[in-house]
Amino acid sequence: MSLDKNGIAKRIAQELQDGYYVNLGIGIPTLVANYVPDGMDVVLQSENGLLGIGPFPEKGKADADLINAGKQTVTTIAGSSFFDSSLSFAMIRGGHIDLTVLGAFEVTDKGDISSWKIPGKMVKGMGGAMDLVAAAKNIIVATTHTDRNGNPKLKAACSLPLTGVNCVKKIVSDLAVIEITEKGFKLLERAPGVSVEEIVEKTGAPLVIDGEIPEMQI
Amino acid sequence: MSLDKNGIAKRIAQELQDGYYVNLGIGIPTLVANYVPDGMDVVLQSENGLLGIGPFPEKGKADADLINAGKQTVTTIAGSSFFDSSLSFAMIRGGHIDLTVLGAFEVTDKGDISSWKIPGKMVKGMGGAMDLVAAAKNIIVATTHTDRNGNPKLKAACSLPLTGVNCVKKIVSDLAVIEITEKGFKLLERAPGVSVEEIVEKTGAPLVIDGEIPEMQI
Amino acid sequence: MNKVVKDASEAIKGMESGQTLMLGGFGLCGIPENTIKALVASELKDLTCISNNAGVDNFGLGALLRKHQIKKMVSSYVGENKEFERQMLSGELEVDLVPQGTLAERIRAGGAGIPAFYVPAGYGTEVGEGKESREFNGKMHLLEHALTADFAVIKAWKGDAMGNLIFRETANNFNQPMAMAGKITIAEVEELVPAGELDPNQIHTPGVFVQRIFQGVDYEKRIEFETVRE
Amino acid sequence: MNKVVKDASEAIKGMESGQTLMLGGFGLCGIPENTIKALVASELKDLTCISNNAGVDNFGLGALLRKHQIKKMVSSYVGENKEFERQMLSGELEVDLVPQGTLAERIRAGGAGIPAFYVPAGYGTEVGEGKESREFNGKMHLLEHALTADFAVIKAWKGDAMGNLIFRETANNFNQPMAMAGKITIAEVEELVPAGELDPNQIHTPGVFVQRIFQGVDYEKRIEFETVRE
Repeated sequence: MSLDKNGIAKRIAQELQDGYYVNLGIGIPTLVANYVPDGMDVVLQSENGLLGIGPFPEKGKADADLINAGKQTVTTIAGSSFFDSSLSFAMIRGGHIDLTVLGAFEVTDKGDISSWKIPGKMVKGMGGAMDLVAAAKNIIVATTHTDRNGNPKLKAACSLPLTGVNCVKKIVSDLAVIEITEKGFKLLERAPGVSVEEIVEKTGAPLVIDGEIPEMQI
Repeated sequence: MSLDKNGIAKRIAQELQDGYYVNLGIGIPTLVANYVPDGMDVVLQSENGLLGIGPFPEKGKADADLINAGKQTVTTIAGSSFFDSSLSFAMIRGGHIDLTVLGAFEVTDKGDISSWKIPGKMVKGMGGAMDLVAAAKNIIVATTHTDRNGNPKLKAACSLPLTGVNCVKKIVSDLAVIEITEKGFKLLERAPGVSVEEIVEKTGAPLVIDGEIPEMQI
Repeated sequence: MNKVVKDASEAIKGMESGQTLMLGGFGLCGIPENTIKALVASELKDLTCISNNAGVDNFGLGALLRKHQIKKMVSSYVGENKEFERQMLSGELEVDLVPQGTLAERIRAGGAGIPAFYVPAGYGTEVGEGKESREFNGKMHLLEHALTADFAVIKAWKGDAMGNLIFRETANNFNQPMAMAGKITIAEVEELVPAGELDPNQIHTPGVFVQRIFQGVDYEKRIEFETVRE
Repeated sequence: MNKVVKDASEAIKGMESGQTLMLGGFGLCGIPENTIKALVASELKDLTCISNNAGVDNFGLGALLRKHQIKKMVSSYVGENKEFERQMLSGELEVDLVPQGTLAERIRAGGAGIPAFYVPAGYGTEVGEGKESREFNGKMHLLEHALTADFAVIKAWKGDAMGNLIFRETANNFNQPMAMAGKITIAEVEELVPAGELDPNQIHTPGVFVQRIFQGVDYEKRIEFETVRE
């Protein structure tokens, strides 16, 4: 059975390591914060100028000056800090963030990603996504395996304008965990009950499949 | 009679304008702070990270954390601010400082200046001088007209390594006020009792002399 | 050095149609509400506005857009604004989309006297088209140029008469770099105090960067997405 | 995220001869006294030290120089130090003199992932020899490259267990940019507090830039030129 949004977030949370500074994009990535393993020290960065994002505020306690990059009201953890946008991206561009998780329209087996523009239809802008993918040491894409019409989002080439090239390291979708290697997409895990055949069929580029593919443990 | 150090500083203080942000170099330039006209609002910047230098501290009140760029203990004025070296030079390089006053070994009639190195003899480093002369909107050199051996410090070409080119706008020496124009050195004022002939003789490049040259009023 | 002006309409004196403005804020967080209202009330038009976002339909820069006072926007993210999208797709509005970190750095560079610098963001994408690229440390980078503005319009939490500013929480964002990059920088603050009352160790923006300052009134501080714990 | 180490000798663990260090401070103001002592007590040699100054003869980096642990200095001003001058003129010590603002910016760039940028400082002087130059806005500029270090060693006033730092007065200087540019950044502080005690609005250096932190002891905080009012 394919994973829901929370399932994808849970699986990505397994990629966290103690001491990581992490930037979570809007959408599914934001949910990852809910599944940080107990006792693990992870600090979340928000590119609008906050290190140490806490949970959403209690009802009635939202503060207009305290938002995340998705413009949602948040709180802070002990030891947080605020800073301006240029320092925030100095942090990102300078490689001080250990992991970036973001969504995508398309990802290729070379690690290219498109996520910000559908020509003629939708242009919201790239926000900080281009800076993040160009700089982060480790980039995981959180996405559904196919779009609303059932077309593969994992492909040999992006059809939409690119956000970055050769940057994505791993994809966690509702169906599979896939690593991007020199040989292209490599299937690491499949969602519980999902067959290798289904993943192959719904992936728009060849998959490297080495031996038995385990089910995700979530 | 040629001016002493304080006389030079007093004359330079006449170049200040209300609302100016000013960087004063080590030596004679530092003395300019003592002669800011009453009621005039001038803020002094110190490139080690202070805007709003106050007078020297009272005896026994020196604070090791509070120094100027000459490493002398200072105080602050109301409305001062501290910042790091990169922001300090952002201020300088970005043209936010209205006037820079600094010393020199040599100055040319093209506005070139040497001030930081005597090959084989002395190399203390350029400190912030190269940044200041490359960026400030208005640069005044405070200097004696000749060196210890009586040789002109105002010349057609620097013999020592340069600090900057085409940057000095005005020179206030113990003998004269000289502007650097497209036509070279232009004599504006002479020190009280100093003749035009003496200035011409002690200047190592031609002087433009238009009409009567007034005495400095200090 | 008293830089205090009475209000937003005094603060924008001398602004002219066709000029370039920077406007601080991230979404609706930390936007200069008072000055934006004064701009909307003015006859200024053909403005180029550098701002991370474009407000929402009826608030922030969105209000300027609706009045067609903006000729060109330089931004990184312009969602949350249907009128913006309409003007952009119809070609009424010129739009230059810039990666957010590059935008922030180009603004800081404008204030810091750095005319150009290299960044990796955007290489290989349409952002890199027509730009010089170069390899450093085995990675391709784009040459990006500084941005400055005739006026920077920003919002701080506290400020003093000399223009020193302190920002609060994530309402800092683009306000701090923009303060550096305006030929004239207008700062509106929630609390204006006499010089000497702010701790000099805590100043985010030293007064040298600010030319006009006033205490704003009636801050709405709208929240775009009020999210709360369940 | 606890980054606290016991003391300076624990903080410098893993440092190797031949490595590049950045050391904060301006003159003797804001120098990491404890860590410098630990370096002097160590067997480390052939170090490249990036520091605005080189201390005085018997204090600060001067002590490392006397022990011949430094192979190369990258600085802007090295007066106030006779042994330095002697080693430099005799060729024992390699010296790279960099304009102070360019030095600060190269360090910030190293921390900010900007491999190179243009500045006007040094154009037409020996600093510009062998460097690419280019005209922007009618003025010549030099291309300058980022600096990074194996270890950045800095001193702050207050810090917390997560590495957040607050500097005091002009003791900030190069400490803040250097914090960003070390692969490993060691911060010694006068007062170390638990995470959560510092106001997040007042942090100069967010903890992400700091890998090791400890509370220093026995600060001398020497004054180079004690000047007082007459």
